[in-house]
Amino acid sequence: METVIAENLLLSREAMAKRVAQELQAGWVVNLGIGMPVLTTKYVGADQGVIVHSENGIIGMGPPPREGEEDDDVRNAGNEPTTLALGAALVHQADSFSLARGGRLNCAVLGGFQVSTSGDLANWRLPKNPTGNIGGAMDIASGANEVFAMMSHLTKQGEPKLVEELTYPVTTLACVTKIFTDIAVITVTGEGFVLEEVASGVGVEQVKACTAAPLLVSDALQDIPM
Amino acid sequence: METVIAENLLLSREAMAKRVAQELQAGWVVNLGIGMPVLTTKYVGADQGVIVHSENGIIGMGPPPREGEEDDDVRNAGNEPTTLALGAALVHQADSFSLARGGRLNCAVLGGFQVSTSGDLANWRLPKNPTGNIGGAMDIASGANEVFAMMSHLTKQGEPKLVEELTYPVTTLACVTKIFTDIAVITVTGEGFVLEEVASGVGVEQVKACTAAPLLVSDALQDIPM
Amino acid sequence: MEVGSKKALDIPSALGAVKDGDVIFFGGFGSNGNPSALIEGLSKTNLKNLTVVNNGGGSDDSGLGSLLESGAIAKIICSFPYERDSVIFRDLFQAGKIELELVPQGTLAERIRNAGAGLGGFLTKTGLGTEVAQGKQEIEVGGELYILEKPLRADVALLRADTVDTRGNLTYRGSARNFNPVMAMAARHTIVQASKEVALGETEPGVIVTPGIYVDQYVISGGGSI
Amino acid sequence: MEVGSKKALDIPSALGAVKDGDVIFFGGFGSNGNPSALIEGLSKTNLKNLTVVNNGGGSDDSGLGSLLESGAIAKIICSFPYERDSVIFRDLFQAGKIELELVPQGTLAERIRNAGAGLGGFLTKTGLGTEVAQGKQEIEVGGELYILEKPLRADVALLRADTVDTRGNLTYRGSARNFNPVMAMAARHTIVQASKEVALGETEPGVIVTPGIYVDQYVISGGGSI
Repeated sequence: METVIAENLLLSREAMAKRVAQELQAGWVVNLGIGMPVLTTKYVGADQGVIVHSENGIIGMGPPPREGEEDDDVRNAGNEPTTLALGAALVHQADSFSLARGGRLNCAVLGGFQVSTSGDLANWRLPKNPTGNIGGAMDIASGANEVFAMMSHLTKQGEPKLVEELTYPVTTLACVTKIFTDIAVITVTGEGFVLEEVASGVGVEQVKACTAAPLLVSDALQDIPM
Repeated sequence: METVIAENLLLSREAMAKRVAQELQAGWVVNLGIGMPVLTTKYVGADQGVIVHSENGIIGMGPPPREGEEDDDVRNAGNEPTTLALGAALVHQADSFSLARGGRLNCAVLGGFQVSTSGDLANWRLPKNPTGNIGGAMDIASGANEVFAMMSHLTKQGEPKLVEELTYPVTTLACVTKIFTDIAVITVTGEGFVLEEVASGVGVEQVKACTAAPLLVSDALQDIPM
Repeated sequence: MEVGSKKALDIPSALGAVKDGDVIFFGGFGSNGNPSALIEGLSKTNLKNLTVVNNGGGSDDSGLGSLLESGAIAKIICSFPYERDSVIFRDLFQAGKIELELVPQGTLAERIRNAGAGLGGFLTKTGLGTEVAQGKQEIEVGGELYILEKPLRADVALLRADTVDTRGNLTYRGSARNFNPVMAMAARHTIVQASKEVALGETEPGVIVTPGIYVDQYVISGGGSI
Repeated sequence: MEVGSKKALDIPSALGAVKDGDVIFFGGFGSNGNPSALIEGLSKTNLKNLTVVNNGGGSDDSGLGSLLESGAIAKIICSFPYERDSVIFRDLFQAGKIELELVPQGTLAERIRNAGAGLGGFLTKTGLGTEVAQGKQEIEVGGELYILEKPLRADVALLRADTVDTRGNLTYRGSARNFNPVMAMAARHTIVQASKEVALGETEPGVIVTPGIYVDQYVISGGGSI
């Protein structure tokens, strides 16, 4: 049942980044994790009023540079070339994490291995591995007012990533407020997962089948706007 | 016996500042407390290789400005106009005290109400007063590698300030390494006070009479060089 | 006032964010870097029961002096209560009409910075064996004894800067920096009195000292410390 | 090399300060702000049993990769051990030939800053309820639970800056700032690889990010991150 969704119905990484970008509100300070989340910078409008924080000390990160315009000293948290938006400020690592822990992030968008119904996030170590990459995720997920998990709905092996209880090592307890996957947008509430949006052509029962926890359906359920 | 020393034999504040300035070694980072200690900036040569720290965030404080050349935004820790020496850096208050506590001060020169034979310093509250000014003294005296107490040998009431045990509230325990008074220079050792220098015209017995603790006399005893 | 700017209409409207019973940071060190126009504005309101965090107890001719005289302040948290000419504070304190929390200056700066950094406290040697340690938890780390000091946050910060852009990015002049940057990080609402307004992007990202995300409103008033 | 300058004769002579068994900070975040020439120099020595503090585990084509391969490193303290292409670290770790201390990135930056600030530790929520909290003291402050994290200092810091003056005052470019300023504060001996040498006084005191008192020696090498 898990793998019944046709490949062509799954949102691409770019489509997921576009959807997350729509969610970022004017005036927000937002941290975008490495990998898929940071793709979102491509779709955040310069006039959207969002300030992007990069854990390596940028407050006001812009979109990726055009080819040939890379500056070796301006990198994102994935060590990829990036740009500074108008009005950016630069700080050192301790000040950067002061911001993150200090309640100044309206939102963080992080990748995820698993999210539980209570919003626990696992994203740093696979159980089979002896160690993994914590990076800034524990500090950022602890400090941000809202945490969006941005991830495929299933693992490569077809296992659901939305679960009742984590079976992977925890990054931060009770932090995730919303989940953006390649087939759905789901809110994390006191009463468990609530399906808000589905990818066009995907059925509610399919999403339920791909989710290893009870999934309520919002009265306002809609297709993911593209 | 305490007040037998003729007024004209006492070192002036300026003379004490000159003597302290001689003590500051090339390469040292030195904090000068408000009041008498900060007068020392007048006598630290620009080529002496000493970097003066002011607790309000100056690393590399210069001498007082010439009249008419004061900058309202460049003040010392006593809120008096000062100058920035060539190569100065400015930091905020938390970074300024990181330096002080972090072992970066080779020396601090502080005023004193009392110093004990074990180097305990009292300089923030008179016992009769309900409160007093701590300022930066506790942090600086805890953090500096050496603490010089710079003070009159006797209180205005003629009481000795060098004592066996403090009777005033302590600022920092076991911190003072050397004492510069208006009649003597005294080192604080594991074996108590040792008289190293006396003001010209003042006798060793007079210094002993003005000191409420055993006072050893250095084999190399000399007049305070002027 | 351009669209999206954090510039306040005037001082009274900026101060509308302050409520009875608030804890308020005053930036500055004596008059140096002190937001005198904002504090003067505050003394014209009918606010009551304020707790003020300021390095000193306020000279009589300062804004803090007027505010003390008006009876608006229930408590002062500071390191240096008896500034030159601070008769108003002294009289109120001795009459039992104002509460005082005396904090060593480095501990004060660090408690503010610790709050801004989203932490729960820190261990310091400053104050060990003194009155400052009374009632505080002592913790041993690596065979050394420390005092546990707790974060200090505020409802509102009134700060002084040199330049400000429309997003609130700040620079400071000379030693007027002092407490201002750490206070900006640790207040729920920050109001800045700046000397000069500059266009967004005019200050190099690496030269900004306080990122605009820490600033809620600003007014332009005068130049230099008063 | 002018008189009184901290400029080293060359990289090998600067690295003469490093000893077997030292704890060494490497500035940078990936290649961004990483002192590649100094680390390459280190890989040509016969030093043994080093502990390296670096944000990541080192890509194979980085200086850290060569150093790992040479067997000089006994332990790595980092937040992100598996950087893109970090096969050397992975193999050594899985073979039990290198010790790893995994630290969340904000905690890592703060532990270094805490050491530089002369403190004995701090309380953070980061890592609560995770593997990171194992074996650490938990302390309640104001009804909230925190982990006690301890300061992290080094014998030597190898850092990367943009400009340096003869006294060692530093500025950084773009996001190459990252860990460098806090590491400078917390090492007994700091060696800097800077892109450009400037005259003493050429950098405005308010624009200097790392005051020269934290720098012991510097070399000039290249421009931009590699």
